[in-house]
Amino acid sequence: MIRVQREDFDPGAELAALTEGDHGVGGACVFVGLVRDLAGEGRIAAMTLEHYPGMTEKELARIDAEAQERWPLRSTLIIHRYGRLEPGERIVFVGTTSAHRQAAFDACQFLIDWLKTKAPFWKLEETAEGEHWVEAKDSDDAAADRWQGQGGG
Amino acid sequence: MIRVQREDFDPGAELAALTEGDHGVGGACVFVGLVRDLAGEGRIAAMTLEHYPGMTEKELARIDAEAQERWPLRSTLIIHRYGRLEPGERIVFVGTTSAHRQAAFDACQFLIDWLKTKAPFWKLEETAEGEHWVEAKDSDDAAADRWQGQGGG
Amino acid sequence: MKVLYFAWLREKIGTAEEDLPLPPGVTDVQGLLDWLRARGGGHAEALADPNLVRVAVNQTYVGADHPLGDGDEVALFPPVTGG
Amino acid sequence: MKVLYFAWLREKIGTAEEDLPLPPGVTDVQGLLDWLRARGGGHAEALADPNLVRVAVNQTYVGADHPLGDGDEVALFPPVTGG
Repeated sequence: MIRVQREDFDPGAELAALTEGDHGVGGACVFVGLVRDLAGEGRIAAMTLEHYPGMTEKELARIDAEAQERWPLRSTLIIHRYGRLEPGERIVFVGTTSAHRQAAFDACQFLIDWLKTKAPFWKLEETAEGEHWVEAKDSDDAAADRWQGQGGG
Repeated sequence: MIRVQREDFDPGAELAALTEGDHGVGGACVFVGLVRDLAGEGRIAAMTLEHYPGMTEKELARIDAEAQERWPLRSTLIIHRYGRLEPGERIVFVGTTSAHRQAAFDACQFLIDWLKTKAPFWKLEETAEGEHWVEAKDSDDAAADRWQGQGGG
Repeated sequence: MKVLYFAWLREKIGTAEEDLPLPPGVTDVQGLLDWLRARGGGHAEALADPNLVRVAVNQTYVGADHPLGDGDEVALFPPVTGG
Repeated sequence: MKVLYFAWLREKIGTAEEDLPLPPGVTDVQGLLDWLRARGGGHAEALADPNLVRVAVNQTYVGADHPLGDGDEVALFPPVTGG
């Protein structure tokens, strides 16, 4: 399942919903990404996440479907926020459940890696020196690339 | 931090506490292990987790310290329950936070892999056919072995 | 055809969206990028480095040889930085 | 010396804990395992397969050549299955 929203989310409630009533779940893996107040040199006052409404939902759904195809998952949830966020605020939630822990872990990591390189979001950081667009990182491309041609378990 | 307890825990509250007030956290990774009602052939009515009080705390603290040494973590929490648990109940919580997502993911996976092969817990399953002790899995040894000699990032 | 711009491409070009007829002679994404660059100004500046331009047609990533039709929604944007 | 047993080792041996003087001639873990096995019955059965016996001395994993003293807490148990 995917959700794109301006509002905050409750990771505990989302995690509980992922496992609720499903006794076939042996492991749940959750990743939550937050706004850090330090990124390299300047102090970050806030960031604004721009996105491409319509394509965002499409890409997240495609990535979600890909994970479900690669691993035997019981449930998945991706939540991604947009708009202005301050340090400490939650940006993204990725949750996966499976009978076995390795599938939950791998799928969760796959989802966040792909999301970072495919989902149409752009971060504008506000620092003491002014605003600037965050540059894409080669390390994110490398993280996503390792899933190419690699099957699930 | 580590906790060994009979009582249940609240994953959402624990996750919130791991990131609370620390704006240096960029990512939090949480794994929750639950009692499945199916394990191979028989239906599981419940399981009882026996442990070695004293050594359990010592081993978990050692594993926790090892993770903190290998990865640049902001906070960690391991909770492991003991006693009788029914399907759907939570067994274990592993939470890690870091400035960067990869460190949080790797450390979380390392902790659960090591915990599975080092922490002195034993599962007694109750099925329709009677009670039996769960056998250790080679796949768990293999999962733990991959961290040998492998540093953090 | 609708052309959308995001993030710093949007800022350099100075608009989030343009409605254009399919320019004469343009049959694919590469043709459109060349045509937009040839308009000069913000368009030329924003699209100067092809390595920094991603393209989606009808909300799906495509390559430079993807064909274009008059009813398409084309989006141009820098490498994504969400998550 | 205190000797603790866990899980099915405990069940086969029939007790969770024994207080023993360090047996004569026993200087290390291997010596203790051999001595316990020689007692026969549940001990011999529980400790029959060395691949299924893990040993901790004073709550730390040790190998078969670890030296033993009279005040030690020795724990014998099967491979762990927590998590």
